[in-house]
Amino acid sequence: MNFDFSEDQKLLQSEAQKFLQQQCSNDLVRSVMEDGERFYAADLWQKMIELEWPGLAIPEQYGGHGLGYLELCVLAQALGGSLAPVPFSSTVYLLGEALKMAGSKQQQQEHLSDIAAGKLIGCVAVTERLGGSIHNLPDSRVINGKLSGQKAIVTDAMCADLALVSARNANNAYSLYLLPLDQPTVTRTPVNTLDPSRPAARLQFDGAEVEPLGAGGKGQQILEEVYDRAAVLFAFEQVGGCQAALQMGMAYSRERFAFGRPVASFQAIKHKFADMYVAQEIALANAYYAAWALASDAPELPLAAATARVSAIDAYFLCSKENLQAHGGMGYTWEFDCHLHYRRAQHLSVHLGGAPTWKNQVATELLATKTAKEA
Amino acid sequence: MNFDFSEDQKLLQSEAQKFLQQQCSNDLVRSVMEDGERFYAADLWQKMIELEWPGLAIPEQYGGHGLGYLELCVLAQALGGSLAPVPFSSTVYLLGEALKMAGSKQQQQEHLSDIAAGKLIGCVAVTERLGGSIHNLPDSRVINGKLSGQKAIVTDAMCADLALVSARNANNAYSLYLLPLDQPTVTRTPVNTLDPSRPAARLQFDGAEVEPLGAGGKGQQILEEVYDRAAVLFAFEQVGGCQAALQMGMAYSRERFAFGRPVASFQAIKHKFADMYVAQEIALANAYYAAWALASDAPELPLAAATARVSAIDAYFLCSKENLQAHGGMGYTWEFDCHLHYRRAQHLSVHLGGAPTWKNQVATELLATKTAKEA
Amino acid sequence: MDFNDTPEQAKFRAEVRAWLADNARLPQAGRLVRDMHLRFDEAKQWYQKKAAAGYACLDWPKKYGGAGLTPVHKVIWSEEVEKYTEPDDYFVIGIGNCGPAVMHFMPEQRRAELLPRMASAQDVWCQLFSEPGAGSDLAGLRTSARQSASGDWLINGQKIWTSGAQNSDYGVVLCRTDTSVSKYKGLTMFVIDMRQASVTVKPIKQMDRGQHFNEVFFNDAHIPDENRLGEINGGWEAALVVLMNERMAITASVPDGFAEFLKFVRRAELAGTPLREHPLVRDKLAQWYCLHAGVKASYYRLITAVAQGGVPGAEGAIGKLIAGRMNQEIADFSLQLMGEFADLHEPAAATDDGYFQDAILYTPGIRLAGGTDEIMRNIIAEQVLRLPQEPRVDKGMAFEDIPGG
Amino acid sequence: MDFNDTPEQAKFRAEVRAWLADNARLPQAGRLVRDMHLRFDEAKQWYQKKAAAGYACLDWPKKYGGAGLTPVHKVIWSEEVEKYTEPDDYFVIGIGNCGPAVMHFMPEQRRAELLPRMASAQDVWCQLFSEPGAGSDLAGLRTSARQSASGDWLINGQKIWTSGAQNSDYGVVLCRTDTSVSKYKGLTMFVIDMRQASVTVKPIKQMDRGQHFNEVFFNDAHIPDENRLGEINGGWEAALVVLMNERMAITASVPDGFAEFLKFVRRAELAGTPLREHPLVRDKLAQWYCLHAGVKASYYRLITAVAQGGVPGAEGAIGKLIAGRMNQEIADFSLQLMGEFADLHEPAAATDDGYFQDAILYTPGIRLAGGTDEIMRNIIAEQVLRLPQEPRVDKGMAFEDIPGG
Repeated sequence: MNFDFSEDQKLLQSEAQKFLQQQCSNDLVRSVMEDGERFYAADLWQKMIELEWPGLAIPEQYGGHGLGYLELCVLAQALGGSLAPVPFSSTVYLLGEALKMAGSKQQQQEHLSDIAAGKLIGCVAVTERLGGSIHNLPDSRVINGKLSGQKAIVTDAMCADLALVSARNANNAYSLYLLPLDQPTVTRTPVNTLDPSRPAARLQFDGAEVEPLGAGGKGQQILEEVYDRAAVLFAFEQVGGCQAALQMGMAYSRERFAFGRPVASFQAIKHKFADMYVAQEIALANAYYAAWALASDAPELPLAAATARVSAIDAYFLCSKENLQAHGGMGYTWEFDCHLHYRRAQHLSVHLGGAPTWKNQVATELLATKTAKEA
Repeated sequence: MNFDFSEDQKLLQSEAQKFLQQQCSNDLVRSVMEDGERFYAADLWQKMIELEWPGLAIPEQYGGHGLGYLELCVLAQALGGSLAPVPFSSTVYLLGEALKMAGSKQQQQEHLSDIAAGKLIGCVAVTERLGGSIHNLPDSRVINGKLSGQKAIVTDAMCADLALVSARNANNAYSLYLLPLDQPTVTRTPVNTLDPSRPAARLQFDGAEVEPLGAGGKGQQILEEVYDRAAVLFAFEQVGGCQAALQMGMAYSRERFAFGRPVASFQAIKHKFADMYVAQEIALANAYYAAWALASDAPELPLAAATARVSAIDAYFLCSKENLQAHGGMGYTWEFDCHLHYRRAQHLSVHLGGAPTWKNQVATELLATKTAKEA
Repeated sequence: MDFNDTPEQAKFRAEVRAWLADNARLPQAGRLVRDMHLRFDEAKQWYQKKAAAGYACLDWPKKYGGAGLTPVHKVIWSEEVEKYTEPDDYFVIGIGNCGPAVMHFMPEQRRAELLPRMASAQDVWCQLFSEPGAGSDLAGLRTSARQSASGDWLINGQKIWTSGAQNSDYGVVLCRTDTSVSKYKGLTMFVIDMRQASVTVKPIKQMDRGQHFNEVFFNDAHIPDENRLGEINGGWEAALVVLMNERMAITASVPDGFAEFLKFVRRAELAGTPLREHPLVRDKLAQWYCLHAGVKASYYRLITAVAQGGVPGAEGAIGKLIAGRMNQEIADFSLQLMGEFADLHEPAAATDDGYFQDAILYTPGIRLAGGTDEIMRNIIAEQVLRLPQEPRVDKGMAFEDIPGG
Repeated sequence: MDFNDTPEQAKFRAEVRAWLADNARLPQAGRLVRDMHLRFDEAKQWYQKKAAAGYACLDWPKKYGGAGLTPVHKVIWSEEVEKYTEPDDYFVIGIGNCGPAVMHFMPEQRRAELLPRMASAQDVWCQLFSEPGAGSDLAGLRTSARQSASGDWLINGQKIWTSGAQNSDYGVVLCRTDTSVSKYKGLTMFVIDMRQASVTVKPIKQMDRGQHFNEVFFNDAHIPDENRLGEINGGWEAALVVLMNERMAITASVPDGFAEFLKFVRRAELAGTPLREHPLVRDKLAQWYCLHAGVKASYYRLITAVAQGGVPGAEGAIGKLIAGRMNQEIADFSLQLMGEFADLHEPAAATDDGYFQDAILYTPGIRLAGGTDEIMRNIIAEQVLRLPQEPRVDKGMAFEDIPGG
């Protein structure tokens, strides 16, 4: 048993962290957040392409590095810690994984190569309404290769080239399609979101050209598998965020004095940090287990991914809100960076569906078998 | 608006507290708890009869004092604080209220007079199985005035004379009956419970003589109304318990030293007590509101009673377990009194049905009306 | 125990009800104006109107512009006025916090000059206590007041979190007048004229993009000695009077989000299932209602105690402690239920005018403003439960010697 | 990252599996024997049996009765042995806590005398640290050791919460040897022979009626100087070695109640509805599973770190902090679901052999034994996160001058 990343993976992680510390300051995050015309940090994204990150886990035949999910996990943790305002997750964890899982040879050849080469930004368009999730049949519809309908909120749609879209086909069956976004029948309208450092758009389709991804009627099944995989990677982003928020809170309260001593020396504050640390470590440990399940294609993946996701949602909400609280009044200002993590925590917690959906998946998986092997 | 008890009621409360401090030591509580043959503190009960407490809220025509529910509330708070091991609640809040609400003139004349005179101890026998509550049709059955079946746990059954029993009648309709316990067709077997200071029995009926209380088929409705009323009084008992547990914890940690200072001066301990106090005050405030609804027969009673009960369950669990925690290792010993409150909290929290049932009642009542008047 | 009015109270309620029907505006469809600046002019007009009718500052003496009535009359007024959309609490800081300080510490002539104008909102007041380095540890503040030969005072330093500073005519300011004694002993409280050039107000942008608070800079600002509130170096005792009244005001007013959650549960469907039927949602609804109802009932108990002649204690901290956390939890829970759609922060697109999206961004402030959760627990532990203080490293130390970050 | 054995580990596992199949007993129907006393004789036999087969103390050197293997081999052993019903962890306190102290602080000859007998449970050991007045503040202990002219020591005082004291041959005892220096500096650690008449053991009755712990009284008990563990007045450093190993042992072993809850949810129906279909129950199940799985995965991380040559840190506090509270919450939640029936504390009548009724009464102990929740948080804050200590009123003070209750 070896429940740790390899030396190579740790090296990748520390290099990624170092790179992002230098290249992804909170000022850069704010530049996307505060400028309604910037939809991602293009320079940073370009540098990541130079480092060949988008193709890290894409097979070599498509120009990628052919590395595995564990390398993506350590990268995700670094990205989450730095709040990187780039379409990495949409392009790599979501569109890229969907292509790997369900794309035709030709689709893989064309689009995975473009992702690896840094020529393609992707996004996933599934949510149509309040409470909507990948588990509900969409109202959007494709007839004769033309898509009509709308998606209420699509992260990265403003900067993406290609969208993975859920829609019903002519037989009313839940199906997936690839949609080039740059066509007149697609209207993209920027929307305000809780985390403006990860901009989103509303999409309207009026007979847009699409091509199917995977078999008709298999849409929900493919999305569920893609989301299980993405959940693991998002969990690492969230854990990276927890760690950054906890460090931020501790650093501030070590320096800040009240009643003649560092705020960090008060038991109420120390115990607050202890609770944050416990939540973070539980989330990290569950993310590790899910990383193993993902990398080894284990049957435990649906349970492990949901477990990692639920823990990560809870931990990042706790760490980001209590980091803010530990800053006192200053934490509530726009000027301080506490709300950057608090907003990102909100965004990440609902982006693949909120905690109740994933908790339900945990329960379903646990109760699916009669033996209590996980217990 | 006057959201407080009257001077007379406060006087009754302080006299009751003083009496119980003198007459109901924790040693007395333990004497019932540790002696499997004692089913209540008979001497204390006798003194309460001399003080005419059982008849406090029974109409004067039956030999009672004709006082109201508010007087019962202040008494309940004192009883809960002292952990009094007597069948007061079973006799007065439950059987007595059922008689007042649904008894025939003759039943009231006979039994309320006996309660007021201290000649009758009552109990309520409803629970037949795991998860069973007054909301489920019982399996026990009455045919031709003869009761057959069983009740799994009946508090005070070992010392009671008369039981209120739920059973289906010949038409399978949920009905209530009065059952004299001292007959050969009734088997009483003492059972161990979480709070041995309030002993209980399993009852077995083999054609026992009963007489109906209220109309056939009205059993559930009557019990629900009785339980709403009793819930308010139990909430006062629970709040009394919270107050005693909080005081016990604070007194101990003021005297106990660690690291050269009183344990009560550590912020983690102070904040623990602050949280206990907050829970207690919320429970008390909700109990006050429910007392008003009970005393004025307001339509808000089902909501107010359920609210008071839920808050009281939560508060007493918190206060009793954290009082124990604040005592450190000694709190876990049999010798210390912490577990007396912890056990009583468990008993009171399930005796009228657990928190989920009452929370559901809160939600049902809140959602029953279209206007948001309570909000 | 009853909720009925006495005959005198019933008469008062009837009068109030009739006057409001003629003079107050009913809520309109659409969104509540949450921005304080937009409400400022409305608020000034409303206060002057109610002052003219004799309904300003109900529990103040008549000679100071009040109505000479009781706290129970204030509750009756609140119950009636909350049916309307008037900004009736807008100047609560000046009237609720600064007013009692003026009444308590100033000579009769100054009271008569200042208070009636405050009551009718002719003058607007703010409270200048917190500083960048003195929040939870308020007595660690550094803004200095030096007395000149003439006896007047020169103020230098910076305050923060001052609501309404940019619209204020006067402020009550707490300053350090002696650094060589322990921190509680070298403070003095003053009334400052906010309209002088040496006072600069700079709004603070909050994380939710609102701007309800300000920084205030004093650069040799001037205060005549007649504006001193209480003794020189007696400022801490004076500040406690203000803080006590602040807490009483807070108790009744911290938004807990329950009404919005109930509305959401009543109306929303998720993926075809009404929320009202979902057991987990019902469980949360019940749990939060118990807290909501408990805080409300606690407030009735407090009002009853005050009406019976009691002094409001630190119990008000309960309401603030519960409401802040609960509102944040409600917002988070509701957003999680909505799924990815929750990320949409557009009033027109999101549910209930985007209430929960707004709330997730403003609730962190509730847990900080007017004392953090941690300070509220300290207050309950030390002032209500009388538990011993922690060891104080700065105890008895001259202010200038206390370690600072 | 993988969970596969290396070839060498796979071979070890196969050998262990085969040996256990021949030598260990499978769980039987009926109730687990929870009473420690009933298990004592069984445990002695089991330890001797596994020692004879070379499976005792897998990570100890062979010369001390161990197998000279690694922590990973211990994990493999645990995974295999937990399928059986043997009391394999019974002497964990002696072997896990006292053993390393003997190994660390005693001369080679004494190690060779004591450790092999400990490993095979020929001698049983207990740990004597806590006192009635020294729990969370362990270094505040008062049991005194005075050195006589011969160099031997006389022990007087009282210890508490000693597991297994009545069955022990030896104990590791921490005593005060100097009250005129600060509390951490006047302590010395010894090995004491528990079979002498001047040591009295008195069982403590717990609130759940169990008797797992004891009080131990020393009345001029005797210890030869060769049984000293480490330097005179160097006892605190020695105690830290013991406590570090205690924490590592605790991490893996605190019962969290999850397996029992899962079983309950799988099987129980309430009023005709299976628990497995109830959304609120499913929500709790998921929430607790996430903690349960997280603690387990944390333990794998810890084992991996130790196998890579790391030293177990205070991270083990996480598992204890979570498991204790969670087990208590699970018990409470389950009982509340059962309604009035939950009050029945009869194994035959209650559900799942009365597990939740037992648990509600023993879980308060988990939150106290081996360090309270509050101490666990202190440890995480100070030892893992390196946050500054609170001001210490007893800092540098001679022990005899420290205020006590």
